[in-house]
Amino acid sequence: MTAATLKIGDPLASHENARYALLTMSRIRRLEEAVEDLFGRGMMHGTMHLSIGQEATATGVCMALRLEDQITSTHRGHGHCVAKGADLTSMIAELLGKENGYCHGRGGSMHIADVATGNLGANGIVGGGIPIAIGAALASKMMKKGTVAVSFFGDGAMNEGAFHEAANLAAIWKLPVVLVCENNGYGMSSSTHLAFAIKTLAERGLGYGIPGITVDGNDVAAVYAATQSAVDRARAGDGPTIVECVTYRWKGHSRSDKNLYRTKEEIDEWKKKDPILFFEHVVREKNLMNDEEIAAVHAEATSQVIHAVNEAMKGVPADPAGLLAAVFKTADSVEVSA
Amino acid sequence: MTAATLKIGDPLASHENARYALLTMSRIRRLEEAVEDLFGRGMMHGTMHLSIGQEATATGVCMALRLEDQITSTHRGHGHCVAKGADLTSMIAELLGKENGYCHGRGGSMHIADVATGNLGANGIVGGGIPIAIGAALASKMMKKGTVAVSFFGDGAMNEGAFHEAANLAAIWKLPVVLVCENNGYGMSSSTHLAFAIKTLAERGLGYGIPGITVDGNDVAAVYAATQSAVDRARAGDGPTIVECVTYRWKGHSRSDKNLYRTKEEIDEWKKKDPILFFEHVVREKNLMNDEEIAAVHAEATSQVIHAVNEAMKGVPADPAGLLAAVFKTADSVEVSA
Amino acid sequence: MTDRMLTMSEALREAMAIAMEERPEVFILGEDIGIYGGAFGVTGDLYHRFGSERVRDTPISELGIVGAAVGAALSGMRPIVEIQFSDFTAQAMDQIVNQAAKIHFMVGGGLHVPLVLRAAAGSGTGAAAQHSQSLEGWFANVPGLKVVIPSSPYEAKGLLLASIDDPNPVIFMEHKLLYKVAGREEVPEGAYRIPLGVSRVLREGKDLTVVATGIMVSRAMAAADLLEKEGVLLTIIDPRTISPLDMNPVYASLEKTGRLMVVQEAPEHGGFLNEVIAKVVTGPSLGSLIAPVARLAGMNIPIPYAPQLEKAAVPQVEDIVKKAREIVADWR
Amino acid sequence: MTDRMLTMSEALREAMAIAMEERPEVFILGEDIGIYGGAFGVTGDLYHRFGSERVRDTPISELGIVGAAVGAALSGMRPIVEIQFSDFTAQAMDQIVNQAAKIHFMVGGGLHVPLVLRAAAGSGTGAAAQHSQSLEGWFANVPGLKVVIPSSPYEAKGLLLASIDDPNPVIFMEHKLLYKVAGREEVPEGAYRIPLGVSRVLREGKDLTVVATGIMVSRAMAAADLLEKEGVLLTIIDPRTISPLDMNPVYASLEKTGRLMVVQEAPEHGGFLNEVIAKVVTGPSLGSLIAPVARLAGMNIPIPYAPQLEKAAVPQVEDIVKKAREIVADWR
Ligand SMILES: Cc1ncc(C[n+]2csc(CCOP(=O)(O)OP(=O)(O)O)c2C)c(N)n1
Ligand SMILES: Cc1ncc(C[n+]2csc(CCOP(=O)(O)OP(=O)(O)O)c2C)c(N)n1
Ligand SMILES: [Mg+2]
Ligand SMILES: [Mg+2]
Repeated sequence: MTAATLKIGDPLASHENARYALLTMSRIRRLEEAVEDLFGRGMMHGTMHLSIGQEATATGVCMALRLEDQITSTHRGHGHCVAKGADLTSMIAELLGKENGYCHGRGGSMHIADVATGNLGANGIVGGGIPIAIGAALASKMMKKGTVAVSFFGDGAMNEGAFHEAANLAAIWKLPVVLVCENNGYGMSSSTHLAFAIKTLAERGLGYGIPGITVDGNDVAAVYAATQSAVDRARAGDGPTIVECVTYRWKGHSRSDKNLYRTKEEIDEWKKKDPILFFEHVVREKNLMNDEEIAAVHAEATSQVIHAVNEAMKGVPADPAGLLAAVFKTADSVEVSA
Repeated sequence: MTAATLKIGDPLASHENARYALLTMSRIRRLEEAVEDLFGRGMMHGTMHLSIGQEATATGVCMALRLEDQITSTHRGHGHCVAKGADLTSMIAELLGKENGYCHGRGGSMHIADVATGNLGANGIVGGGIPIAIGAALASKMMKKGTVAVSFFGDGAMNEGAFHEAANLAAIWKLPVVLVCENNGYGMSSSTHLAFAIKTLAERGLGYGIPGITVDGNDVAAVYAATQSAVDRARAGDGPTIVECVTYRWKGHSRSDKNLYRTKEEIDEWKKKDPILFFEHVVREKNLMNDEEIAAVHAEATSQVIHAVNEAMKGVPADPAGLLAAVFKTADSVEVSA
Repeated sequence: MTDRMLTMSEALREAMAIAMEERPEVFILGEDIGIYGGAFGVTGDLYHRFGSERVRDTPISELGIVGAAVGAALSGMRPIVEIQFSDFTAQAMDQIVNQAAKIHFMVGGGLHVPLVLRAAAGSGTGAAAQHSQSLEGWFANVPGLKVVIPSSPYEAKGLLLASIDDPNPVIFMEHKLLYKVAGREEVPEGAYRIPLGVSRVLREGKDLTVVATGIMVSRAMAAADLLEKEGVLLTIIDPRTISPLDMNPVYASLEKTGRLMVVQEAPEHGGFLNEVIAKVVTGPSLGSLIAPVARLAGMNIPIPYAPQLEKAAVPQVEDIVKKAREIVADWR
Repeated sequence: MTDRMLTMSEALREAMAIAMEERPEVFILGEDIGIYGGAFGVTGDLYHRFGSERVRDTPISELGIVGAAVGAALSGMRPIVEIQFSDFTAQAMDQIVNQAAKIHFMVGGGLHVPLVLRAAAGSGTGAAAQHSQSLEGWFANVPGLKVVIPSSPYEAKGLLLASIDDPNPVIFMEHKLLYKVAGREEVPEGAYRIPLGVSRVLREGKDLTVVATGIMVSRAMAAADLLEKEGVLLTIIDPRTISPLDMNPVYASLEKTGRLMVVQEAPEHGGFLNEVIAKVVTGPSLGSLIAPVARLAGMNIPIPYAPQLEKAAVPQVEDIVKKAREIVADWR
């Protein structure tokens, strides 16, 4: 799949859309399973933040976005990246520290960006992407581009000053931005119940005059619908919206997580709400796809990921020789902006 | 007046209280007029941020506080300082850069603190005192002191990340703190109408689960009442409250202000709502004080300020010799904490 | 004096006006830069000339506005952020250091951040410890940032235009005492650029090589005038940009003078000009030294309020004269 | 190996436990320091031993928690703040630099801020540019802060206890590669304090004086082991605290070796160890130098992700060996 094959629209609007939504979620899941495997086999360096269990959020949000719309992403960004249309091989090659990776091995998982698909980058700093997204929206407005910027961030990020200052700027300048909070219940080990004294995180918007909506983040169609109306508002010049997607991460926060802060029961409970299984159920009910088609989609995703891993492995390791020259952009090199 | 003569209670509860409230406001007004005069005569260095027109806020809030309750203050902090019981001579001496100033000439107007009256200090950083206040409240809670901390800050400060992070911590930990926003309509030149997309700044609390109340900041009794109920909540362990005091600064933001961002009419309109004249009117109506008593109070304030200026002038200029030794507290010097 | 003896504020304003006329993607954002004209009057009438979109007043949210500038820069604009006092870069450090400085490198070159952050730095106005710092050293130790310190109106205009052209984030530190004073030379009317990374030799003298930054350049020049009368001749070098840092004129000068003195306002301990010293003594120039290096810097204290304290805290003309005289006399 | 060959995490945890037992006003706050035990496992079981009030989990709000710690410190408590990665001090710079560092001075001495800010620093874990910085230089250039860089479990425990005792704000930079390794010496069981401001000479050799900080101390020691076999003998000095900085052992050693090398992980340009160089060459020690000063530091790049890139970015044992060998061979 390339950026050109991106689909926009309601995941339940057509067979084509449903297939696309399922394929995207499956690609994310398979990719992250592959990452976990590479990590486990000692082939990947650093750490990893997997979004397994949260695939519907990235997918539903990005199905409301055009190619030229921009996103900022997070440390847990593989899903956003894939859903916005990134190339799987370049992603995996990056994780493996290869020259043909998105960042030539300089950034790794937390810094993948993809200019072609409007992805301004994952971010290792919790909340770091939110002001950047509103800046992209400001540029869109000033340049009359008609594009929307979406900032993905976690529940934990909402308590950073960066969220606050960015949210207020977006509100007063009525910027074309959507603030997508992936509320997966925890910021690392810190439960939203302890980190907030409000009922839904969408309520945080009240203090800025930003409307908010809370949706089931494991229901790709619901996520799409909420985002689409927020995107419409944004594009119409009516300013930002908070879209809170309630979801859950199945895996630990990162590789060092011993899951001491939550129970196995809670995890199992959420696994029953698997966004992929749920969507399969819905598309079957609605006669949009049958079992065979569903299986074919998963097979396609699997083979894409296997292919990507194999291709990525063939890349040459990133070369230290180029590092010094990579710090600054030289004035004469061709200007590429997202 | 010394800390020992601080009065707590409703400014309208008794003749004594009314006299105290009026005297405090008058002392603040006279002090700042003196500062402006010293500045104009080139005897004061740096800049100055006058709170003339806002005296009821500082006074009303502090009449709800005990001596051992703490405050953090702002760049526009003379009023808070006086209302919490500071010594006028030490204040003016500080502005004049004298050794007998509160900070021995090291801090100036923006850094006056007064350990004896629980004043943790003015602050040159917009929003800088808010996290400090919630930390003081945390200490109070952990040490079971029973004290409350009040953070004074402006409308402009509410858009700093510092406000946000502090407000949320106060909310989730139910800290004994009162967030007093002096909304004087402008953060320097930036009008609250342009800087916020909400109707009252007290609404900002909604996003944290913090109750808020908006009062006429020029009505010392109203300010007192709102603060007193917030202080009661805080002391009872029910957490923070935002008290928004709507007021106005008559003078420019600082010495360099040309007042281009507001009209003369607007300023004149607000001068009609002079908190001191308004209070005089009320106490007369309520037969708490007569004209003669009122005049006596102002005369007393004037003579206190004149005396303070004269005493301050006698101080020796701060001496550079002590600077290096003043950077760190030495372990063996006596520990003083507020 | 002609009418082109501008103050630094005027020169900076001219540079911004030229850049905004040249390119539609240049815009300014910051607190009170609109009708107010800037805390130090630098933007002045630009709001009236270019409108509220391109001379954009912001709420008091340094982190948010620098972040917004980063996002806008990534998306085709060329923002100039004004931070009222460089001390408030502390509020925005994440966006400056963890985002702007690193994005181009981290993402592998596909994105870049053409952003200029202007900030008023230094002491001397009685604004005390939170409004008077010289923080250039922080930024110089962050790869990915360029750091410019203009020392005169002429330099300010040419360096700012070059900074706006630069496709990378540039921290532009303006000493507040320089804003209102005219320099020693005329400021040409149209556009001119002073390339980043080229030191300037302001004056050549055989006895001592002085490297100074910001306000210390004019103080060193004043000291040199005084010392000249005593027959002590100074070379004065202004690096203009401390990242990148052009050392060649320093090496060349040291071959003649054999004596080095660095002068900065920032606190001595761990201050940036140590880099100049380190470059000299780790390289072949060590051999040219005939005297210990002289270092004159701010005291290791927060900037105090009272005028007599504030003056004592940072090098003054007479301190430069004294130290220079000593080093030349003691090491013949 | 006895059971007192602790890792640095264990040593730090012991220090905090002792301090909390000694004084009720000591408490820890930070992200995920409770049940999770800390991002690097440093607080471990302290939550279970001291409870959720004194080992206080916070939301992700670095500015807020450092500010809260400042306020608590002003009001009679002695907070220890844990910042997961020192890179996130960028979020809290205002409270660290504009508040904590300056309050005691600004207010004229009436208040003080007994606060320890612990943060995991440095590269080597593949965490890339936003999680791997060595930012000690920022804090060293801020008067009012003390800056500690432990290089081993033994040092870590004694220095942390001394830092908690100190009535001033202390920035305590822990290299993350050191957390899980045991040091070369036993860690005594009870309380002991290593005073802030006293450098340690780890080894004496006649050929070259090496000043190294943090992880570079053990790398320099390893290099010294290797070089010893070649007959090149190094003196290794660990300043332990870079503010205050104790130079006496350096001066003394240079009289014997005549050669100086500084080794740091932070980017070379404007890095802190320039201060050591500056102190040497501005003083009488310049005369003892028989060789140009050798400087080994991180490359002037953000820390890259891939292991081969990350290694190349900062000094490794072999780099130290090579540079030391060269300087001794070239300058006899
Ligand atoms: C400013 C900052 N503080 C702390 C961290 C360490 N950290 C990384 S991810 C994370 C939890 C983030 O929680 P949330 O925003 O809910 O995202 P999630 O991990 O749940 O997707 C933390 C504390 C960081 N990277 N940046
Ligand atoms: C972090 C920070 N940003 C900007 C400033 C410059 N500044 C000083 S006071 C002020 C306006 C503050 O407005 P507000 O909080 O409403 O207080 P007021 O002056 O109206 O009392 C500004 C922008 C500062 N001191 N600190
Ligand atoms: Mg989360
Ligand atoms: Mg205001």
